[in-house]
Amino acid sequence: MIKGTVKIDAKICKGCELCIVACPQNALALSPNFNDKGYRYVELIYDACTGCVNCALVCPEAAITVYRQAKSSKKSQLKSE
Amino acid sequence: MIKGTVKIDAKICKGCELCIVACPQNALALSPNFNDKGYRYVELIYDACTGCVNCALVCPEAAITVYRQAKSSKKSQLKSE
Amino acid sequence: MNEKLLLDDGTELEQVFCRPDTLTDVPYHYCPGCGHSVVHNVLMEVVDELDIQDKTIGVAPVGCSVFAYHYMNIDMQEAAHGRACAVATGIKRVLPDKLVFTYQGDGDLAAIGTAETIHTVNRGENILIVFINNGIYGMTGGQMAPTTLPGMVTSTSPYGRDIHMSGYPLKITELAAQLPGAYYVTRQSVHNPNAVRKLKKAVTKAFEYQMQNKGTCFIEVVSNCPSGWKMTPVETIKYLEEVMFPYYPLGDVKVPKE
Amino acid sequence: MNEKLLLDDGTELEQVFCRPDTLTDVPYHYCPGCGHSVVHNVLMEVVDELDIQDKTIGVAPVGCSVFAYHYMNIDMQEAAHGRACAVATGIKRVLPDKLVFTYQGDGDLAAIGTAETIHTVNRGENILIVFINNGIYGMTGGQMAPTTLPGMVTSTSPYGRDIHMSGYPLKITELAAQLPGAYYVTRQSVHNPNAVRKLKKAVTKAFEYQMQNKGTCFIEVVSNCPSGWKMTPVETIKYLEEVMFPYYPLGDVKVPKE
Amino acid sequence: MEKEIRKEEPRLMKGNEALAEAAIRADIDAYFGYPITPQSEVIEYLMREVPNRKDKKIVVLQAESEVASINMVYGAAGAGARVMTSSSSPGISLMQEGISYIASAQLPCLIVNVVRGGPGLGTIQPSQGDYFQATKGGGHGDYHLIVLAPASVQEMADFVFDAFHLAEKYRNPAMILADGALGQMMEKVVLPPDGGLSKQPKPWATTGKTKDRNHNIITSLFIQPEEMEKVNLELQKKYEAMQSEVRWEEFQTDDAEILLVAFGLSARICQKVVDLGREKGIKIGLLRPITLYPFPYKRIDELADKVEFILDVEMNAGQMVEDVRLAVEGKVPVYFKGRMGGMIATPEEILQEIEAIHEKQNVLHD
Amino acid sequence: MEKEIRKEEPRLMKGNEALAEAAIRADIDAYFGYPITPQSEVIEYLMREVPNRKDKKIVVLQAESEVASINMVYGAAGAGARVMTSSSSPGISLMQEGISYIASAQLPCLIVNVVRGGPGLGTIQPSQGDYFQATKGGGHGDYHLIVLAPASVQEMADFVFDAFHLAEKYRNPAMILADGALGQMMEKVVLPPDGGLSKQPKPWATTGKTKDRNHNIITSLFIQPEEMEKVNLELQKKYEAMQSEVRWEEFQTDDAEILLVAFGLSARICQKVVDLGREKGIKIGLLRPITLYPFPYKRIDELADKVEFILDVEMNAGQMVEDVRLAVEGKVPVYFKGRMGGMIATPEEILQEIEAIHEKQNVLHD
Amino acid sequence: MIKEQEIIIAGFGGQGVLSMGRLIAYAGMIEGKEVSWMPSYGPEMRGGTANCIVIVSDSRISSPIITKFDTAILLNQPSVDKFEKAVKPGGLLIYEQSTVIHPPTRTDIEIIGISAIEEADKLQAKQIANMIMAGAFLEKRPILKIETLIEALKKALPPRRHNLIPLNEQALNRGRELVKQAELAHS
Amino acid sequence: MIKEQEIIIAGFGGQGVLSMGRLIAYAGMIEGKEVSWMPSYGPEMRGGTANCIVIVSDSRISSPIITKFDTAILLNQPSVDKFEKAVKPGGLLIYEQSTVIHPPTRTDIEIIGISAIEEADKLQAKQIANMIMAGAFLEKRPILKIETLIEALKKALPPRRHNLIPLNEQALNRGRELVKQAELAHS
Ligand SMILES: Cc1ncc(C[n+]2csc(CCOP(=O)(O)OP(=O)(O)O)c2C)c(N)n1
Ligand SMILES: Cc1ncc(C[n+]2csc(CCOP(=O)(O)OP(=O)(O)O)c2C)c(N)n1
Ligand code: SF4
Ligand code: SF4
Ligand code: SF4
Ligand code: SF4
Ligand code: SF4
Ligand code: SF4
Ligand SMILES: [Mg+2]
Ligand SMILES: [Mg+2]
Repeated sequence: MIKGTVKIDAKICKGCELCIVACPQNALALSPNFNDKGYRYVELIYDACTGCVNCALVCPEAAITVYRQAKSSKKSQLKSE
Repeated sequence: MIKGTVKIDAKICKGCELCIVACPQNALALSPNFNDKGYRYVELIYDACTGCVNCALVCPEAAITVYRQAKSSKKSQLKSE
Repeated sequence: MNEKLLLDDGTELEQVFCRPDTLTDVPYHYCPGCGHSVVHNVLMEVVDELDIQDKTIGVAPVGCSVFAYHYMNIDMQEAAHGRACAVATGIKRVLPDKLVFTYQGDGDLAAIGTAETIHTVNRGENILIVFINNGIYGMTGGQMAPTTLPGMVTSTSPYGRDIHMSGYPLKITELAAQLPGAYYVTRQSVHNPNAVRKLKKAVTKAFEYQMQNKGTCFIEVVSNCPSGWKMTPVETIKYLEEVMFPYYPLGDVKVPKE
Repeated sequence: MNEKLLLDDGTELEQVFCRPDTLTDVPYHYCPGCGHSVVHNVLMEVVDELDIQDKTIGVAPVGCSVFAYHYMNIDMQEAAHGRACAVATGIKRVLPDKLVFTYQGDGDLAAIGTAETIHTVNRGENILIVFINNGIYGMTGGQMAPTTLPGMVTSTSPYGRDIHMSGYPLKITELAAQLPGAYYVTRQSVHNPNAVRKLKKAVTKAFEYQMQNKGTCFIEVVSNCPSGWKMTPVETIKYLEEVMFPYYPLGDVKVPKE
Repeated sequence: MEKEIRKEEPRLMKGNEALAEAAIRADIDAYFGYPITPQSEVIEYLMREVPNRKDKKIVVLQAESEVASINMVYGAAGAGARVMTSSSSPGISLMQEGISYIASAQLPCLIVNVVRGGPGLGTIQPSQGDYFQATKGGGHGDYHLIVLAPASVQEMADFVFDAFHLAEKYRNPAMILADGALGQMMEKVVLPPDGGLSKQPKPWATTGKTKDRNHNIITSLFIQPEEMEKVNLELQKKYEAMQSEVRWEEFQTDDAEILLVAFGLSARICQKVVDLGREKGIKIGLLRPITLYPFPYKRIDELADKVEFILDVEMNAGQMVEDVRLAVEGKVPVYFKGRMGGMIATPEEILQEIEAIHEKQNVLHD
Repeated sequence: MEKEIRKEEPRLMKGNEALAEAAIRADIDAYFGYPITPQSEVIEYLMREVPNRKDKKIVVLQAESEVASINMVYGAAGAGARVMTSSSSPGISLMQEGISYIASAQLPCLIVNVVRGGPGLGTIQPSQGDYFQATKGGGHGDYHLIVLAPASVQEMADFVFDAFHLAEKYRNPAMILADGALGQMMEKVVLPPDGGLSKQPKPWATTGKTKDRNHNIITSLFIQPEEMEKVNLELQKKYEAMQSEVRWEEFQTDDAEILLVAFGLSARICQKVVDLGREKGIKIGLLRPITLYPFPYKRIDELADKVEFILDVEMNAGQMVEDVRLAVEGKVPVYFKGRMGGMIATPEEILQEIEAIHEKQNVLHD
Repeated sequence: MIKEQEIIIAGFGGQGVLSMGRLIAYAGMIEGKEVSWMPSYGPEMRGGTANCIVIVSDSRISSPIITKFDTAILLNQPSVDKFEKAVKPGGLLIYEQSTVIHPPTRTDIEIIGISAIEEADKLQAKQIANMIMAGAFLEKRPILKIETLIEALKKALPPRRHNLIPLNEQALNRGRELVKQAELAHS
Repeated sequence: MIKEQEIIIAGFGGQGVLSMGRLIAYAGMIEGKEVSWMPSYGPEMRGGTANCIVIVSDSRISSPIITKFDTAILLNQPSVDKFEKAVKPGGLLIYEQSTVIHPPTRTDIEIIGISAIEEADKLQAKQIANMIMAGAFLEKRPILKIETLIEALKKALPPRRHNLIPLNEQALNRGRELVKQAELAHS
């Protein structure tokens, strides 16, 4: 069952790869394709995502929205910590 | 016997009285007279001076020359300390 | 926010993180992987959470983050190079009930702005100073900063910073912490998710202290500059950990005695 | 010098102290009892004794001691308010074999000149900084200085320095001592003969260190301003001892590890 | 602005103090400054007086430098405050970057320069040596301050109101360009009424973004040249509009054959010259520019049609004289008489100069 | 100075780099500066190159600010060094106090302003918006810089020599007033010969008081107004003497009916305008002031006798045009064409302007 | 003979657009032409495009900054977006084809797509894409001899890096070929 | 009636020369005259003389700074040294006699020595010497009524210090007497 997932705004991703190294599940990778800004952008490559938010936290472009199978109705996971 | 004495340049003395309070012998006092600059200046009032240099060290105007019965040929007592 | 996502298999996922509301839609002009953006995100996240958008006034520096006002959806002023603290003082003194912060680079805060920084902290101005130390002048193309490490190559230290010529990197955060006006001084980073979490806590605290009129809060963020350092963003993380943090150790420098 | 005095009774007295040779004949313009003059005397005394008149270049500030160059019979430059350290850096860098010192008041060094002071010390410029802290702006008629004590009345703190408005007095000497570029940092005074003796030793050491290229030497002299403090010179001594020294304790702040 | 009739008793005050008291009455929100002779009485007066005005909330802060002062002014002005600073020549030079920023960001504020003799540390005696800096822009880029030049302690007070009025009307920094004598001297003054300058809303100010508007941004950065040019054109248009605010004063110009042009303290002296000259039968008139920017080019040009020559008198090496020459464009000769470094020409000295020129001119005309 | 024949191979260099290399060859003793676009290449080049010149002893120091830079320059210049700094508009504004001090203390040095669009933080694109600041005195008091305005990378290099030569001859600070395009662009340059600028003794410098002379004092403080006035008169006399150094360049002015006046990059563009105009049969000529201070008033005045009108072209809102009008004093109309904020008028645009004026003038003449 | 070429070269920083421009200017100088090279500078470089304007001319150059170009050599999408409209009618636009997802569309100019990055990868030398583009340009606008460009390269590179020259030459030639192929395809 | 008096008052800081001048100017204002008061300022005050220029006139005052005076009131030696020569021929110089060791010597002006400090000591009020000098001045140059001066004093002093007014009045009168005595002695 899927624990979590991410939506990545490919338009504003700059392909910095910081999310890739931050993801404990190694679930992210650079796409071979380019976006409007000329960058290769990041994609979720398989369903291992746990919704841990790590990638989103380090994403400079604030391009990642994270979803998780969780009760928390908090706006962000951070606050609950 | 006179152990020491001071010469005070009355022309440049500003009568600040700092030498007076610095003198361990209480040998200095303000003159009732005024100098060219309009200040009452300081005088050695009796022969108690030991040539200890204290007055000269604190004199802002560098107005005091000190003499002492001593072997030291050093320019100033300070150095010898 | 609080949006749900319904997957094909029927699983319902809850949104747990998204772009802060108090960011505008303008895409960052920063280089890929630049720490400035992350700090912006964190700041606006906190503004969201404390619900202080209407009370917060930011001061942007001259440096790569000069355009911070394009991204942060709050009232902002752009200060002359190095003068953000003076500008913030001007704002805070006439609007003491607002929350004022400066956002400054190492050239801005620790070189040309040294006097303003020291005196603002010394007066205990009730503001937050956010200090992005990337050890370089990013904006102008990678010159040596007061915080550039010994031996580090920049365009004005092409053979590495020579401490005999330029002295040791200036730890202005430690200086600031010495001043009685400084209430809370901390050194943070954004090089990994936990660091980001900690920074967010620090910023939250700082705003809370400001609401309580405690004096100056000072947050240094040891950050990166992939372009100036001539590294990929991922490489900068290693450099931070191996080279920068030993000189600029992370953690609180001065905490309130409560 | 080495002049003898023959008294009426035949006693021969030796001259043991006189006006330093390296002072000009120009009478000081300072107010009666002002500490500036004493520090001038000490400096020139040391120049005499080390025989460095031809090697020493002084930098005068803007402050009451702006005319220092009239009295000190050495080559001197008058710097803009607060910029003496920058001017001295300019001189020392092009004439590294000369002995360069600045002479600055608390407004000059610790307010407008803060950035120059901090960065000059941080670079470890091989100069001597003489810092006359009289807790007031003497020259301009007695305004509050960064070093004015809490509660002290000045013309811009007519109801006493209010730390909520202006912060605590800035101990810039302690800040300077923190910087690796600072080699020898000490706080002295001239309020009595022994203090003058100690200051003289400190100045001598500082010049000797400079000859050895050790880095920045920094001597604070906690001094008086009878006019600004509205006291007689003798009263200022008591104020120094009772009020100033407790806040600015005398003694070495940083000594070389030899 | 209409001049109201003032009921208050006249007071004997220093120019600097009258200016400071006027600032309180003009309801400034904040003053930021750094001591410097000959204007330190401004901050001293405020520090002393403001705590006694329980009805007012005025921030008075001694900054660590003039650079800090002007940037505090920038911040407070951007936040919507009525704010001012004061200094004297070297301190004003240090403010040039900040002034350029404020002009570019179009923030209203008041900068007072009580000029002393330069260049450099110079002397603390009165001078008019900063005319160029004030009117042509001592900072970088194309901008202008509104510049008012008082000639009495009365005007030191009054012009605070005028300066803020104009500054806020045009969202432009204003400067009062006085000199050490006007700052230090005492003379009679009837102070402007307390609270006599109303405050208009400043919807552009950074007071905290409310839901009903976009976030306000105070900036002088316009990185795209097209955009920067637009800002510049906007500024130029504003300066054009400001021309309508030009102010000057004339004495006995109706029948004048010789025109003196002088501002500030020099104009007071020239008034005496007019009297002395007329006693001798020389028909002298005087035009005193009150606003140095905008400058009364047109009026001087008109008067030039009627006079034999113009003598411009300043306490400097000749600065406003360029504007007088630009006004006149060669119609009549424009001469210059200046003293420098804190020296002030006496009325007799100026009259002599006039007589000498007069003679020379007549020789030429023969 | 006679121009020597240069044997070195031409190089392709940025203006900023050519200037820096020329400084090395002019045997500067020291450079103090702070990075700012568009001139950071000056310090970058020096930092890179100087360590390779083992025969030279040049101090290159990145200061903590422009305020520090200019005061380091003051110190080094006072100590007898050949010293320079460089910056761009906002940084130059911060230097105004220091510049006024240097001018007053009569110290030779070189200040380079690679101008960007102002006011405020503005834009980093090229501009000529700092003409007033450079020529009328952005700092306080009556003083003047020697101001040279290069129009090519070649002159960016050459004028370093000229500037130091003049600065040292007159003990006066000199400024090279370039713009972002001249600093950033590469073009062909034949560098001036290494060591080609000899050093004269500076007996006034603070190098340590030797027994055979009185102590040297570098100061700009002259507290007595009489003394300060004397210093001012001395300065004015020097400025008078400097008038003989005025330099300008003319293109096709012999038979010109329309005169363009432009400096720096604008003059390059106007040269093209002359060509384009003449292709169309419009007899345009161009005068390019090379020294902006001293200014070629006299020559412009002479040319005014021969032309129908003058068009002054600048990358600002109209600054040098005042000097042109002062030169001409109403003899012929003086028009102005300017672009601002980093925008640059094209030759076509300027020609159009000329044609429009021409038409208007003819209507007037009918 | 082409008397003048006003060229814009743009792409990401790191793609060598500035050095390509410099090389062209340098070669022009060697051939005795008037040349100018003007880089973009400042913060617009951050995360955006770097570019330079190169003018090679038989007569004196007035302003190095211009807004319309005879030729645009564009190495990424933002550059295409920005500079397509700046090409003079009848002018030339060469763009890097493998990374640009929205190719230029004007019909009043000549447009050539070159997969320079892909080709450079094939040569196992990423940094050589710019030279492939340069070759393509010179094939279309032979304002300079290839040999002069090589000569310029020799002068520009420190001796220890002269081993790279054959690679650069290869890239130039590859660019020329690619243009020919592209033209063939179109014709 | 005297239409104008241009006065310099000089002495040490602390001798009340500035306030004496201010009082005269204030009184002039009360009497409806034009007045100006201009102090010396700045570093020349350090260890030297403080002074102020007071102009009381029936017509508008041009510059408050002048270099020649109708009257000089000088309270110490440096002031005498500096301002003796600044008195207009025929003018008046009043100096404090008990501390000045080199009295003024000009013969083309009227010179009056007053032992104001000694007299003040006698009145057990050192700080009142300035008022004795002021009294002497007004005796010689009655441009203002003594009553106006007292009125001015009342306005200048805070109410809690109004007890000092009789003392000041006494001092003013003592000054007038001393002048009369001095004149008697000379005649
Ligand atoms: C008075 C002035 N001096 C210099 C500059 C040029 N300048 C712009 S940003 C900057 C430094 C940027 O470095 P930093 O503050 O560390 O910010 P970063 O770009 O690294 O975030 C400099 C020197 C300027 N704009 N104004
Ligand atoms: C740029 C500038 N700002 C202000 C001044 C005025 N000013 C002269 S000296 C001084 C401060 C003097 O105080 P300090 O440095 O403590 O020296 P002190 O007179 O007490 O010895 C000030 C503010 C100035 N000359 N220049
Ligand atoms: S939320 Fe966590 S697991 Fe999911 S992609 Fe991001 S980092 Fe990986
Ligand atoms: S961190 Fe953000 S910008 Fe960077 S690659 Fe991942 S999604 Fe893209
Ligand atoms: S030398 Fe010593 S004893 Fe003699 S007068 Fe001076 S302080 Fe007194
Ligand atoms: S210390 Fe010097 S100046 Fe002061 S009273 Fe004594 S002798 Fe005179
Ligand atoms: S230059 Fe450096 S600091 Fe600036 S945006 Fe790029 S990576 Fe960030
Ligand atoms: S004002 Fe103060 S510091 Fe200045 S000379 Fe007088 S006593 Fe000394
Ligand atoms: Mg940085
Ligand atoms: Mg002080």
